[in-house]
Amino acid sequence: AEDKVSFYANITAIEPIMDAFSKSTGIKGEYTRISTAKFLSTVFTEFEANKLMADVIQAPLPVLEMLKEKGVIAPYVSPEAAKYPEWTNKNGIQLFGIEYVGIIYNRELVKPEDVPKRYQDLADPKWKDKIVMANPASHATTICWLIGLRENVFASDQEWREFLKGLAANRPMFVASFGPTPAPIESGEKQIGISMPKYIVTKAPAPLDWARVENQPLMGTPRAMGISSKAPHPQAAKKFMDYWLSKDAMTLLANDVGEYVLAPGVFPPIAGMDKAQVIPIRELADDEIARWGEEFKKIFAIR
Amino acid sequence: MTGRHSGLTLLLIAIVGFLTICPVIMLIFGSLSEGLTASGKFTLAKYITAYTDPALLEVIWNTVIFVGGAATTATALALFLAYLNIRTDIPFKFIFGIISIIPMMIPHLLFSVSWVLLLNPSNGILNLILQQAFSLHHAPFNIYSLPGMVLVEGLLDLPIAYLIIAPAMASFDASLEESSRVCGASTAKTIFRITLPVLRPAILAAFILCVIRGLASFAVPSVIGMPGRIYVLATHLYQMVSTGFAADYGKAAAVGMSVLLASIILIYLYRYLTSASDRFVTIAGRGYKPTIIKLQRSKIPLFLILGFLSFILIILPVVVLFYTSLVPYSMVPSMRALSMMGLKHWIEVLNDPISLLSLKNSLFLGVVGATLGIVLSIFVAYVIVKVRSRSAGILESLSFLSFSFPGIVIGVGFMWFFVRTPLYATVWALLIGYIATYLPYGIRPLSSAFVQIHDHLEESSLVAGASYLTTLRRIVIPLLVPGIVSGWVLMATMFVRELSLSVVLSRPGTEVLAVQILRFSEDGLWGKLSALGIMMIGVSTLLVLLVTLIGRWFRPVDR
Amino acid sequence: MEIRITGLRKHYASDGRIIKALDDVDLTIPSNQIFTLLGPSGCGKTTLLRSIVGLESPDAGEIRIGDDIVYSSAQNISLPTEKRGLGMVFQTYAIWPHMNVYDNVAYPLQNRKVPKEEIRRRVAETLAFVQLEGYENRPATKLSGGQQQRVALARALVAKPRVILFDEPLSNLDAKLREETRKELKTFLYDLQITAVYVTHDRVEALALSDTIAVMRTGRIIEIGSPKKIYFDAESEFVADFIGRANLVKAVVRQQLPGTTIVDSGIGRLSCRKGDFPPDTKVTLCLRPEFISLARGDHPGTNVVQGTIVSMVFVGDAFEGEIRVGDQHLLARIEPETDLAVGDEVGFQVSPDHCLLVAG
Amino acid sequence: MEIRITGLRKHYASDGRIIKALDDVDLTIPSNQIFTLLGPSGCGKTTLLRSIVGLESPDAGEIRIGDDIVYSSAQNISLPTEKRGLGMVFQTYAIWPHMNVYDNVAYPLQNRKVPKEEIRRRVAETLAFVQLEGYENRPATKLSGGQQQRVALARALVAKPRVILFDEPLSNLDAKLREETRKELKTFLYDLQITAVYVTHDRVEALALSDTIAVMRTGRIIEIGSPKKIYFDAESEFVADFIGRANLVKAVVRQQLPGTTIVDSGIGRLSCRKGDFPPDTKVTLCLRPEFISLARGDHPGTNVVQGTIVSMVFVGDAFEGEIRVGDQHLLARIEPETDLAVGDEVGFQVSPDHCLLVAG
Ligand SMILES: Nc1ncnc2c1ncn2[C@@H]1O[C@H](COP(=O)(O)OP(=O)(O)OP(=O)(O)O)[C@@H](O)[C@H]1O
Ligand SMILES: Nc1ncnc2c1ncn2[C@@H]1O[C@H](COP(=O)(O)OP(=O)(O)OP(=O)(O)O)[C@@H](O)[C@H]1O
Ligand SMILES: [Fe+3]
Ligand SMILES: [Mg+2]
Ligand SMILES: [Mg+2]
Repeated sequence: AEDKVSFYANITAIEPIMDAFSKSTGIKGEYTRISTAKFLSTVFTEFEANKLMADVIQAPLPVLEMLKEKGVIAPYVSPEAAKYPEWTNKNGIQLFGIEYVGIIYNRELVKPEDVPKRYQDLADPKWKDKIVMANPASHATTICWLIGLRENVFASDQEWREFLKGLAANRPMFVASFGPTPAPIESGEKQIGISMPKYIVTKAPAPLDWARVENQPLMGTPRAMGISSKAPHPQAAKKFMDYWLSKDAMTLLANDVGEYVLAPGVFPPIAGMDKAQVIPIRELADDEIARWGEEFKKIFAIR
Repeated sequence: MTGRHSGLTLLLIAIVGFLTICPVIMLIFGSLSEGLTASGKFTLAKYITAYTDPALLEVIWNTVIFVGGAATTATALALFLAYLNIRTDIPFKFIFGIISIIPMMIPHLLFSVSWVLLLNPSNGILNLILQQAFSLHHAPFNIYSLPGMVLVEGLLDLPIAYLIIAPAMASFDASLEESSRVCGASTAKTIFRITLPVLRPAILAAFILCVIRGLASFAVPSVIGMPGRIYVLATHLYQMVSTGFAADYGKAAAVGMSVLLASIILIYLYRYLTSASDRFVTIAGRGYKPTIIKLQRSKIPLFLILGFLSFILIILPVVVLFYTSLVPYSMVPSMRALSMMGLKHWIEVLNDPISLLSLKNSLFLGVVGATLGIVLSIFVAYVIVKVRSRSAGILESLSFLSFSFPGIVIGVGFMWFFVRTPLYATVWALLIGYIATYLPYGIRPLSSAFVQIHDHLEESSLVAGASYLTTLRRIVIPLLVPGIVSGWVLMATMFVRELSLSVVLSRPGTEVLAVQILRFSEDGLWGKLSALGIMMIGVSTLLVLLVTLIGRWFRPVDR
Repeated sequence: MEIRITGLRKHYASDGRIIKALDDVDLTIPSNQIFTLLGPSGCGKTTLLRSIVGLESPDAGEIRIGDDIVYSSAQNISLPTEKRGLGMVFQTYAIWPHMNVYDNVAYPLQNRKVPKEEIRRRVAETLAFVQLEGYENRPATKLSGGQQQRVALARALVAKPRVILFDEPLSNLDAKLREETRKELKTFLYDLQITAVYVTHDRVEALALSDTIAVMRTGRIIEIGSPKKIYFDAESEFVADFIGRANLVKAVVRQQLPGTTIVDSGIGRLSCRKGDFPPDTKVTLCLRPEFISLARGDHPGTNVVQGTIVSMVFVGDAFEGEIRVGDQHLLARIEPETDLAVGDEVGFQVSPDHCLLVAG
Repeated sequence: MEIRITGLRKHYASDGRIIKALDDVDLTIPSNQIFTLLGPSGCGKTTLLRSIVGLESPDAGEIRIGDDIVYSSAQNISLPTEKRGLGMVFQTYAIWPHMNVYDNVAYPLQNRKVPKEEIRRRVAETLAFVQLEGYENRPATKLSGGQQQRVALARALVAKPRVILFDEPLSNLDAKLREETRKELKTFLYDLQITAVYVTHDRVEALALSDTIAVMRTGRIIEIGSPKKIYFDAESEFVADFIGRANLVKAVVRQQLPGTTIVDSGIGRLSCRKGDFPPDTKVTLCLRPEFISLARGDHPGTNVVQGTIVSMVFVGDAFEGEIRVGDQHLLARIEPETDLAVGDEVGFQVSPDHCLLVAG
């Protein structure tokens, strides 16, 4: 009777994979999209009321860890996981991608010689009033990313803070999340921004490109998935996860959605991305994020 | 007149109370319990952290200006439009009537984005044009400012105000104005000393509804306020819940409680200000003659002003939207943009099964929800206006309860509530949630229409042997048709683009338009977003035209 | 159907003052009569009518219609309006603006589930009665004031209710139509053998139409009686004055003779209709203008009054004359073909029967 | 201020039919007179008044007030209402429900920028005139119908406009107050030396108040004249009938004698007031009830009519009697102290002067 599988996720535009899954297994995949901000409360509420309909759950790693802590996730190691790097398996939670963040710019407005070569270049006064980014006081991924810079890119806290000060002095325009970041760059309202390179794929033929930072990594929060401990269709759930982690599915994800996936040898169709170094950011606890949020609020003079 | 209504009043209190109190109670629980759900251990910590935030003061100040400004803009514009449209012989009334409710049908997010494209200080289209025309160095307008927010939110709330004020305008007894003119007052003076004061209940209702809507609004504060670094309560709440991965809606609900309190105070204020309801009776059934004012010389100038305003404020943003749906990505209009236009986004949307399903669901929810909602509203408005007992006051406050919560929390309240019922994850949960939340959209226009029906018209029906229900059916409702049409239009267009609840309650199979639009926006797909948005406007326009025509068919007062 | 009202009270609070719209009204309205409530504006007539019909809930008292108690504060009874089976014509017409004339009039019958054919017949009949044939399809808002009033009348009559209440139903008809309608109304009501309660402040209407008149003043019924009793035999100055044109002259009782009372008044010593007052009582002499027949010059005999004409207003079937007698002004009816003119010295002899004494 | 109206036309379309509310009205309203428009309900009185005041825009014609053209279709002039400087009392009162009595009355003065103190004084004066002292702070909706009417009256009078227009201003006052107000209104208007246009369908009001009466019928002015001219010397049956109670009897002219016209009528052969009709013309004989003095039994002499009393209605200052003569019914005024009763055989002699002949 397991002709159905329910997939809760915050990753977007995955209809092609759901279709491909149904075609190859005959199981109907139902995709419930929940935005990150409502993810935990929705799943917890349903879980407590015994109404959790999810078989497979996908979310940023920190969210999934919290779910696991509450017993929502049952550990499952897919046979497909063997092909992934070891660090992608976190006790039954499987990482399959990185929500990578980078510097995106409008290639019609930014002259090639002006394209930043290092993150530090964003602090250059020539970008004054030309930058767009998600609000560093509240947008969790952006906060994590800034911390990632501190830990993985800058030599010292001092240098990092200098960079932040320079960035703040350029008066970037803040938007609520990554979603609204590419539009102002495309339209020329702004020229450059901290955004996601995957938009180069999804928004083609928009004149977007990413800044190839030299000897500096691209960073992002890992995307993770697991099986619900109360899955109504446990068998189908496993099949789904196996399929999801397969090279076919991951290729779809990379090609259609521009995702950076961890399946070896699969890259999004973005020039130069196969050469880039993409690393996961250390997981930050919520109170740490909140604390940094407060800190950035001051640095960027948001209020 | 007292005894007979107490039964009805109690029944309505039970129904409305059930609809609106349950989610609010869940939110109160949520704000008082540990963890992310409404069933944790008791704690006051959320209140303490929420209210000791030093930023709160500035946020409140911004909110007051934003909400007050928007409500004033909306009400003033609505009065201007409704007066010309209904009381005068301005040409092309029907079109202006539709135009004034178009913002109701546009997803707020899209409308805000359109304005950003028009008036952003870097390359806003209007700014560029003005810069060129007057060879300015700087962009004359910056949408990312409090006035910008006020303007856009004001326009978005315009239909609410218009639909409440228009029916009142329509049933205004013209001899009240005529006698003022005979007394030597100019048309303008008459408007300010007679027309507006007599219309006070409708004007106040419109203003207060706009205030409450403004408090709950999220699109404008996030799309325009955030880039301008202007925070109001809605964005403050958003920031509060979204910093980190474990969003705590309990804490947001704690702040929401004070919004609720403010709203309830406003409602009581409104009731107090309009307590002598017979002061506003305008249809007496005696020599009642609706009269159209002939504008004569001022006809053309006023028509031009009206046309210009409608064009700049409403049509232009829609045109921008349409344009966005045709170009492959966001770009400033140019010859090149023109050459790249195509129907790609439209074709993609029309081939997307989820978009089509959501279109169907939203249509269903709009039609069925608005119809059920309006039936309930008629009874509630009747009790509120004609009974005016203490329990009627309770009923009125109840009807505003879930409406008064900021959008981003009330949805969670409904989720916490519905998850305890078998309706969870069905389309019925959406239907009930919609009606419960947007009940004031039905009640307001109806009650301002009720106020104007002279008691004698009902009383003579009772004397003629008709029961209350017959009186309601044959006398009251037909006289209410303009109010009913307004209420229905408000509810239906609201339901078609409802987001706050839908985003929490919709599940595979019950997708609705707004949720689909939100998905596109989260992915930054403005083209598809605009295409779907225009389809949504189309659906709403169709509904509005349909019900307006039906309303005309049943028009109460032949003129 | 008899209506019995006991201890009916209704007070309004306005601006901190209490307005006693009904002040312990006791009243029996006899069956199948035309009963008129007459009184000056604001005396509570409408309030009383609305209490009977159930649209106003009084503060205290009891109302019976026939054997049914329709309202009782003691027994906590209050029958809803639509169950009282009454008909009413409102002061504001209350014509439903969304219906045409036919629908307005047919409405009460439709509520009583009368067959369609019958409705058509009776509506036509009633519209003919109020002279509105051919107006069936006119929207109610496209009628002149008087036409609207007639629709309201038709609507109240059409269902032949057991009691019918009128709140100044004729006040907006023109005189000719008013007279005709009044007459036809009277015939109609007699034919129906129906109890009618009629509110008016038009005394001619009250006198011509009523079997019984109750005069109200500031929330109280102060006198009840047949039209003639009220007109000729009023007990109080207020009623005497209100029911018809009256010259009210202060007087003092001088002497009680068999069959007559002698008074000294502002217009001289007069022999009056026997009144039950001891000598020296201050009273008011009430002299109706139609009993003053003026003639030029001096008059011989007793009970004669002499004066000067100070004004004459033509009102069609007569002149309204004003004569000065000492420092009193008297109103007199002067025949239309008179040769009297303003300034003439005139006199009249008045029969003691026409000199009514009321408590002053 | 004289008002001159020429060729004024206003048609309404209703149900596909055209209603000629004003049908080429030519009319001159003399300065400083009380000019009354009298006519049955729906004849267009209100429409004419509203056209003068500027609230209705006619289809064609011209209106001059004094030397100003306020409306002219030919010259495309239409002065807005508020610039015409007129005063008006509406049929529906049009009291502003959101203001109290004082504010309602003070409004016209405030618009004319009268000093505060002066406003206070004149409002108090005017409220006293309409007997509403002490009601200043009452909300306008908490007034009885008559009280509201008086507020409207006060509001129109307070600013002493150059022309004042009344649309049935007294119709909701009780008879006593109506009479008093009518008289005071007359004095007041004379004192002001103001042009007043007065719409009514109450003939007594029209006769008593007016200097000139214009009788309207279906959108046309059919006769203009002084009250006496209209009452005694009407040219048409309609006017004769409308202006007062009248017995209208079909008659045929038999013979023209010097000073009199002999007719054969439904009530016998009568010698009538000289009328300019050739023999054998069908005419209508108009006999007013107050000129019929009934007496019991047979009457000798000429111009005598015999009949039977079929009904007597007491209306206070008289009985309205109905007598049958052949198959005609005649209305007669019967003195209140009469000993006649229903069923009595009666007769009367009528002077030829009181037998008016009008075109039938
Ligand atoms: N709702 C109310 N609140 C306060 N006072 C009221 C109210 N309704 C009526 N009154 C007052 O009660 C009194 C009686 O009013 P009512 O309407 O019965 O008078 P009426 O005799 O019908 O007068 P009219 O002949 O002018 O119609 C009046 O003084 C009136 O002002
Ligand atoms: N807006 C309108 N549309 C159609 N017909 C109308 C309109 N207004 C008035 N009429 C008609 O025009 C005619 C004249 O109306 P008007 O109000 O002038 O009459 P009136 O003489 O004032 O009557 P009343 O004494 O009843 O007030 C009436 O037959 C009326 O039905
Ligand atoms: Fe919104
Ligand atoms: Mg009354
Ligand atoms: Mg009229």
